[in-house]
Amino acid sequence: MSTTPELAILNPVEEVLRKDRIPTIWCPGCGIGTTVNSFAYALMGTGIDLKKTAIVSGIGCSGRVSGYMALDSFHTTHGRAIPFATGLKLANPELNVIVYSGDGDLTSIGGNHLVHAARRNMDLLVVCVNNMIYAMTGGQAAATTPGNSMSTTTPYGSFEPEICLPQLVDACGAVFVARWTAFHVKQLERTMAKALKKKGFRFIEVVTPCPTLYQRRNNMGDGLAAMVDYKTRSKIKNGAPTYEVAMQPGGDIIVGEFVDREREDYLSRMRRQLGSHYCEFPEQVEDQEPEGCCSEC
Amino acid sequence: MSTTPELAILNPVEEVLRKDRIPTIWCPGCGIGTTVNSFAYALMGTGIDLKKTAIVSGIGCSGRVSGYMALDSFHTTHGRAIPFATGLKLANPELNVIVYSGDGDLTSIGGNHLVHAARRNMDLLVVCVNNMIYAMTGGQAAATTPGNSMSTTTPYGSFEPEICLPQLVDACGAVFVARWTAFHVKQLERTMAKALKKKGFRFIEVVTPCPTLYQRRNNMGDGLAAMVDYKTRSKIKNGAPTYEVAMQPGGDIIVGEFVDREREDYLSRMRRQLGSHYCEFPEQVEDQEPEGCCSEC
Amino acid sequence: MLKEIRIAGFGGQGVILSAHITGRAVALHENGYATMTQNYGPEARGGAASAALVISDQPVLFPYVANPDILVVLSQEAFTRFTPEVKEGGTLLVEEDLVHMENLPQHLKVYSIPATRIAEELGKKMVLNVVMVGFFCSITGAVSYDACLAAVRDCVPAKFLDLNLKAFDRGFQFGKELLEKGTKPEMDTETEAILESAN
Amino acid sequence: MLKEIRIAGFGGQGVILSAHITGRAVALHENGYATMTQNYGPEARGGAASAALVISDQPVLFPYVANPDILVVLSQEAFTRFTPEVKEGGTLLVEEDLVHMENLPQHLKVYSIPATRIAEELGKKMVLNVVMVGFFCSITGAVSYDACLAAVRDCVPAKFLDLNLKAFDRGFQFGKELLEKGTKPEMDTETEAILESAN
Amino acid sequence: MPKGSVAITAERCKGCGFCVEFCPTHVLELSSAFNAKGYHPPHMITAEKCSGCNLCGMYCPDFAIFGYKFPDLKGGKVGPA
Amino acid sequence: MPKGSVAITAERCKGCGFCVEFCPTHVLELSSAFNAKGYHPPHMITAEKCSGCNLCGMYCPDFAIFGYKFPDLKGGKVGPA
Amino acid sequence: MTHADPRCVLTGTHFINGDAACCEGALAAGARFAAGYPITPSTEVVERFASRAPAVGGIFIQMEDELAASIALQGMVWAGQKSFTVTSGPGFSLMMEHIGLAAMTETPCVFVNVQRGGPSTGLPTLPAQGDMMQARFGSHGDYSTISLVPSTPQECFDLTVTAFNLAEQFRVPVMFMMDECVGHMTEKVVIPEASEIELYPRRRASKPPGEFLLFEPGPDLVPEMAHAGEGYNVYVTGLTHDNKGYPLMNPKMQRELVTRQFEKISRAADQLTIVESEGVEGADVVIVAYGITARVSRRAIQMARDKGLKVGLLRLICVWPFPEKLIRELAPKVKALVMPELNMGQVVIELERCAGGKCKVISVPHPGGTVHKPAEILEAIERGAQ
Amino acid sequence: MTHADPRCVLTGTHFINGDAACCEGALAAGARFAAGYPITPSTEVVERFASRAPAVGGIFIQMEDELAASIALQGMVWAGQKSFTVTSGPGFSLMMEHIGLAAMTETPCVFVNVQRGGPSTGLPTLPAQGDMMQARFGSHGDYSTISLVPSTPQECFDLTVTAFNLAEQFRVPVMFMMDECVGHMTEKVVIPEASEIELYPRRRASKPPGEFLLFEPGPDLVPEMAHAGEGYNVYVTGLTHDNKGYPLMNPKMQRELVTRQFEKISRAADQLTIVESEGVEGADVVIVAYGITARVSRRAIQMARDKGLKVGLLRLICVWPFPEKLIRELAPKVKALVMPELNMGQVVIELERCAGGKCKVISVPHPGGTVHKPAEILEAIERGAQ
Ligand SMILES: Cc1ncc(C[n+]2csc(CCOP(=O)(O)OP(=O)(O)O)c2C)c(N)n1
Ligand SMILES: Cc1ncc(C[n+]2csc(CCOP(=O)(O)OP(=O)(O)O)c2C)c(N)n1
Ligand code: SF4
Ligand code: SF4
Ligand code: SF4
Ligand code: SF4
Ligand code: SF4
Ligand code: SF4
Ligand SMILES: [Mg+2]
Ligand SMILES: [Mg+2]
Repeated sequence: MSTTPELAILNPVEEVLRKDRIPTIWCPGCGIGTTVNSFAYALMGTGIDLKKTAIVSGIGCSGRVSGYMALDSFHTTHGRAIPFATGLKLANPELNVIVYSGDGDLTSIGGNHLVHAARRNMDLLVVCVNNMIYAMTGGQAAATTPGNSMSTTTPYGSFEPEICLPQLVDACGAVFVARWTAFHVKQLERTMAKALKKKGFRFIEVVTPCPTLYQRRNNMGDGLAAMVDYKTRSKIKNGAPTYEVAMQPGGDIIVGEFVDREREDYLSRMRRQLGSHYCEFPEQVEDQEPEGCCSEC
Repeated sequence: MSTTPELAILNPVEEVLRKDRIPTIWCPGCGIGTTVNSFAYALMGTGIDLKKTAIVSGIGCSGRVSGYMALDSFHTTHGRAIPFATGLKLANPELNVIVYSGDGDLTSIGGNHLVHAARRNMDLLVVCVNNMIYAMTGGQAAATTPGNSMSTTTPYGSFEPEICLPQLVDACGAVFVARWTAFHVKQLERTMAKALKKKGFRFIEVVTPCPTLYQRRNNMGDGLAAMVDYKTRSKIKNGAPTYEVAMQPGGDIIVGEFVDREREDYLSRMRRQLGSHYCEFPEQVEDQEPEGCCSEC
Repeated sequence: MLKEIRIAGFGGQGVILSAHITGRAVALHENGYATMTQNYGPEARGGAASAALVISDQPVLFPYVANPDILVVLSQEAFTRFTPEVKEGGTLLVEEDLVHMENLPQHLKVYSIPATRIAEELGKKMVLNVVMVGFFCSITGAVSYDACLAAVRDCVPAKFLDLNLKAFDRGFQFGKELLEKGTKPEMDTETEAILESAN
Repeated sequence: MLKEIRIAGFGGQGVILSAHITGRAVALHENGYATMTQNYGPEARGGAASAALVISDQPVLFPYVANPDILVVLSQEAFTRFTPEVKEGGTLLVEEDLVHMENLPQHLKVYSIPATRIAEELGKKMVLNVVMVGFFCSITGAVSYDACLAAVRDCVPAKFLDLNLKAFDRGFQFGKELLEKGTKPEMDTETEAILESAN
Repeated sequence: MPKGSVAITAERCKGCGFCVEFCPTHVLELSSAFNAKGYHPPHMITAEKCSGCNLCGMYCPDFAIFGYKFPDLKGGKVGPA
Repeated sequence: MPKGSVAITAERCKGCGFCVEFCPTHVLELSSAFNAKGYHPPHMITAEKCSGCNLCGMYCPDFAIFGYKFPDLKGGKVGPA
Repeated sequence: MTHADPRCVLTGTHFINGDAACCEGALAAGARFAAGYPITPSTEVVERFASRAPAVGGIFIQMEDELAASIALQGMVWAGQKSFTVTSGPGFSLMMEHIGLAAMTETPCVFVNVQRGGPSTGLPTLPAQGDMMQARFGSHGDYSTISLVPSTPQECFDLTVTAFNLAEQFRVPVMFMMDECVGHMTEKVVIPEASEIELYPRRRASKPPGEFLLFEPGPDLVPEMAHAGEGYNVYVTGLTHDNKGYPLMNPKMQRELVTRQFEKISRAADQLTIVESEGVEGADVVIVAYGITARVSRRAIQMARDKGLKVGLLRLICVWPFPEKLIRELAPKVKALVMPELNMGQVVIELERCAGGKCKVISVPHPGGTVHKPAEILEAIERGAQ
Repeated sequence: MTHADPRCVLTGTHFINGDAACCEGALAAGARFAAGYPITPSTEVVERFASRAPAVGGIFIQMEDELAASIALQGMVWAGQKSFTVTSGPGFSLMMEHIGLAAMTETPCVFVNVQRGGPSTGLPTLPAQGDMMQARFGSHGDYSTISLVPSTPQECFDLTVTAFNLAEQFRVPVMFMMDECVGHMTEKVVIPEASEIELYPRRRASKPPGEFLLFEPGPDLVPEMAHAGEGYNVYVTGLTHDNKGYPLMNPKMQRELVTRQFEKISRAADQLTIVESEGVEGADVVIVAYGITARVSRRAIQMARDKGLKVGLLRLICVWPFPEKLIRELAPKVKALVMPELNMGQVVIELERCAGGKCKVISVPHPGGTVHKPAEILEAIERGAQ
């Protein structure tokens, strides 16, 4: 019989997972775990130093990802993964810092941090699992929920316009912007690998099924049905202008790598501006009262 | 002698000002008061019902504008003028609601509300006085401060990239987006009048001098010098794509009406979605347990 | 008389609703008191779900159930986790296709029903929870047939009413017959299957 | 001996710095104690600015100044607002071009100086505050010439040092001469101008 | 005979000079006199050139000045339209 | 002789069917048997068709399956490359 | 007092949980507007409101975060409506700045907090009473508000109505401090006829614009209210302000304003002493408790009485302001006051202060996640009885 | 203990204000990273830090708001650095959620709050002490932290160093509660040689990865710390967690975790009883005060002594945890304890509780905007002495 006994050989992804945390809390057919595979292979493929890699999440089903990765894992507060990650990066520039969280977390309550981290071109990779719903709390409509969807807070169908994440982060200055769905496991792996190696603020949106609280409640079947739906609705348009990639309920899902530009990242720009005022700590600084020593000088 | 005794005739703008609040707290040569003139004439010109007009500000020098207008004035908390205004509008759709505040208030701490109000196409007019600095608190760098500027928090010159406000709110779906400077008193009046009459989320950025804490500290002279500088640096480009209007230190200031599109505003969309589920209060509703009466039904 | 009841299974089986219907029957359609609580938790996402129900002729003070008089289990996990907690001489109701009863405490009265299969026969797996309510009603007698029926009517969407009423009755009848021929724990037939697929 | 001092004028006149220099002189260059506080406020935006300085040979407990022994005013507003607060027999130092002294309490010792004009003569209006420090130093004797000079050195940017030292000295000398010929409040010559422009 | 004039509330003025700079016909100048706050308010130097266009008023951040047109001679009433 | 095979950890499986659906050569099928959690894990129905491409592994949200290629006959060691 | 609008009242007998009952209470109280943001275990309140409100011309808006929700609701109030928001621990922490704003601007509104285990994300789905001191002191500066605590789903309905009434009467934000256990507990809830539900109407301006001063204290120190769109040109600011509402930032105005805002509450101490007492007369030990904990204590009291102990229960329904007078009178009459709380000992600080050493004060702390075992409380009763 | 790095210490005699002194204290304590957001009257601290930090390889980042600042600083700490943030009332209210996070994750850091008049925007440029209870109870749920209060610019330096040391020793966020008066008051400040400044070093993991458990309590109940990038695969969450740091959400774990986090502080009650007392022995009346108010009280004490009254001063330097034992011992020995505060009576609640009725406790409240008139305090002393 071709299935092999559990202990004989390990699933390669377990190299970067916290085995003692499996099984995950995720529902059957939840797409989050699928995105984790792409991420795991990207991590292993790029050969970046995993000891120097930290993953930060907010709160949510997607926010649990950090806790399943065998990296330095930070499960912070709802919406605040990015500023926490910013602190990590500034205080230890050697770290590769990845933010992995949900659409509600990163774009609703956390929207301001997304905007300003992109503006600063902070050297972070942000992976946004967009399941178009507030899942962890039981399925409330989010800023990403397609119009006319049923959710616990929109019993008569949602009516708030959705936000187009690639367009938003592009407008704020992100240097790398891409979108895939959980169906695109290989492309997602490649894009993540590419993004992991780039410097500056990088953003990847991954459209992902939440069968329990989104698909089922909208008669869209289970996770598998959603994956098949993504397969059929997706159109790959690398380099598409981000103002043309908004998602329409039932319409095409434009996927691909939209933005890949060069821009000086926060710390480089800081060092350039500070010039000789900035001394790496090991050097000696003279002991004298600086300018602005009192509220008037 | 041609100057007339104070009481003989009134400055027309006083019709919409709280006379008992003048003189303002603003510094000599501060541009905020100049923008208020354009606003005052726009208000009077459009003939909208001033009794049904509310103005909401956050905190800051610009945030004091609400308190000088003879309207319903709300001086809220720092960054939260927009959500307060949202509450006003939803609970009394008859109101014309204007948000008038500063760049730091609306775009830094308040950035998330700006993004989501624009996304919702909430029926608000937002006037952002962009003096490129946190003035009220004594001149710290803001998300709008041009690179290499001196401020109390950037003693060696600022190095954070500036945000391009028209591009941001455009990306979020604002239906009307314009930029003028305090020098463009007439154009600003016309644009404000036009915006006052439009429905949906409207955004006007007004580049304004803060001689005390920005211009002087950057050897750019006083308020007058700044006004003259605006006059020379401004290029009017109505309809310019917002991704082409970012300001460069010392470079052109692209001004004009950039976006003027039609999109269903929040309340209209809500009513359309809710359809018969929404009953204006006067009507009778039957007294029965609704769906979702318990956590499971 | 105060009865502490726990109903447990997976999320999505309608465990909570079955407790809700039962409690509602007691509180609204009989003149008793009922307090229902539920265990939420991230695991509720498709994982374990369980509800506790305290019914009494007095107001209920303590809302939780530590050692139920009656335990209803719809999953293996639930069986393993909650069976040890049942009171000496308590009653255990089991979904027989989903639960394989290993080292069962001898002191328990055990009653099994293929609720899922019955529900599937009725055309909608969803209604297994209402089948369970019927079964509970007849086996325990903790609440009357009529009260339960009324509660079912209250709680299910009109278009599924008949189906649910049928489901309730099937469960009730199954319990009645079982009582007539007397109880006995059954060996789960699918054990091997499980073990096999496990390696 | 404890001396309470207030220095008041517009924002931008360097009022706070002049208090800072004086306090610093006492605390760091003499072995006394000095506590400086300032009134901020939105009005500080180009409007009123004022600093309070308490100097003593004992640690200062109460930081604020309600009724100063010495008041230094560099603006009309400051004059009007603070003069009534000065202690019986207290001292008033005035920027004579900016202040028109109306109904002045008789009990005060008043000394005027055209500090702004002097500063402008020196080539930088900015230094009027240091002129004032010099004037304060010679008139009140509350702090020594050397201590003040040292404090000026501490506080001004190197490239303006000479200018400021000159300014300090001019102020000091002006006070010295004034003391020699004795004090008298002067009538402000620009009153009419003000009144006219006011209608 | 000028087409218009301005009204100045000197005590409100903070001497920013906007009105002077942006008056299209250069009617105004800051006076050497101080107001009570120590600022130099404007006064008219070439009143005859004033069109009453009120640009000075539009620019004045302190509501201290405004221009108004004289009515076309019929009735000397002075005031904004 | 197939080019590869899969390893399945049945207890982790939640029966979502991703692996079955997206296996390019349709090697897998959900078994009728339940695992302890009550899900139907996959099993191979056409093992000979398995290329060891590990697409099933890429899709499996619960890390319950993965594919691996057999080494080119030299040495029967079984395991991922 | 007026009466509830029948169109908003779900008169009848229901089997619903505390969250649902709270929602019905808000509707009965006349709240047709709410702003919120999802968080376990409170979300069911607004989920239900979202389905119920449209039928009565109401709106629920889910804002982008709790900062927005907690001030949008104040905009709704200044537009003339009754409004509320609902949250739990982490969201409540984010609302602190705006609770202060509501207090400072005397905006009548209700903040519902369904308490869960903390600190931080803690135990999102399990009960606690760990936010009680935060409800009183969580915002910066000095302010005085009202906090009510229900102990059954029925009370979640009844006291929500009371919460809105007190908010209107005193022009303060009222904290409605539920907990996960009560919020998720399903029981019979009886909703009376609208005609039996009394409501305290908005204190509208009795003078015309021009004569009316927005913050002029009435005889009970509470000002009347004018809204946007009524022609009053209201001026509302979080700065220290005079009776017109204009900023006036000096110590004298500060004293006048803050003192009045405290006194309007403290003067009403008797009305705001809302408790339920049972067997307190002649008791040796009195359990002082609130919310679900008071209910569980009853079990312990039964056990203690079976052992022949003289035990009473004083259930605090209104915890803030604290019933100081009552406790000062009670303390000398008993051997001990026992306070179980689902926190590490918060309200007991006030209890012990007011007991003033006149009797033992025994705290029975509990970090939450579940309720007390009656035995733990019994043990404390026995210690107290010695 | 180690010593300060001379490169960070501005040894010498300065004439600077409390805000500047606080900044120098942070640098001396080894903090080279800070995240903040401007707010009066605290901004001078970070403005100075922004000019000082680059020279020692440090960074100040002005975040987009206080929510971001209050968690960015925690990222800096988990990257292995010492870090702090600075704010005032409204910003402090926005930081509440993250103070709870820091407590729950045992992140050593310092929150500086330069208190101004409140509530809400209140009196942005004037002093108050109205955030004292908020410093202890402002975040949801149960947690225990430390609050220090300086009363001179010199202490703004000295105690900032202490604040960082206590943060490191106990792995808690420490609240450094200044006020506008002290912050903006300029006086002589002496900064000693680096060699005279003792620092409590980060408690780094003493075991290798694999053996090390991130939240395993040490003998003093405080766990050791490993940081991102050190190969430990740390797992840090605000959820209730086990010794590994893994979420474990049940009442048993909650009790274990929360109780330990309280005990690590309560066990050190003696070390954390940081007060200055003067003339307390044999006094009839003791003024218990903190911060600027204690300083002003000295004036009142002089006046009282001139009148022949026996008055002492107990100045609380560490207000939270409250020096309960000390007060319980002191109360029976005096006629009265008098507590002036620049708030409506906050810390006095604890004072009265601990006095346990053994003496009069007189609160001298003040809504802020300025400091007490010595006469107001004197009057209370005289009442107490009767
Ligand atoms: C301050 C705060 N507000 C609200 C919550 C409740 N909450 C937890 S997760 C979540 C939303 C999760 O949605 P998303 O980020 O899309 O993640 P998902 O669960 O959908 O993967 C919310 C609102 C919280 N924990 N903290
Ligand atoms: C929560 C909070 N944080 C910070 C502040 C302090 N603050 C008041 S105004 C202001 C910024 C004002 O800048 P801007 O919005 O650009 O207005 P400006 O003064 O420049 O016109 C800040 C940071 C505050 N009042 N509240
Ligand atoms: S609720 Fe949705 S997002 Fe969360 S685990 Fe389940 S399927 Fe995934
Ligand atoms: S500080 Fe700047 S913005 Fe503020 S009033 Fe003065 S000039 Fe205007
Ligand atoms: S009204 Fe016009 S012309 Fe006359 S002064 Fe003013 S700007 Fe000049
Ligand atoms: S514009 Fe106004 S404030 Fe400026 S100078 Fe002219 S009158 Fe004075
Ligand atoms: S490894 Fe490839 S071929 Fe083999 S089962 Fe998996 S997906 Fe199919
Ligand atoms: S993808 Fe994984 S979880 Fe889904 S059925 Fe296959 S093995 Fe099971
Ligand atoms: Mg989501
Ligand atoms: Mg600004």
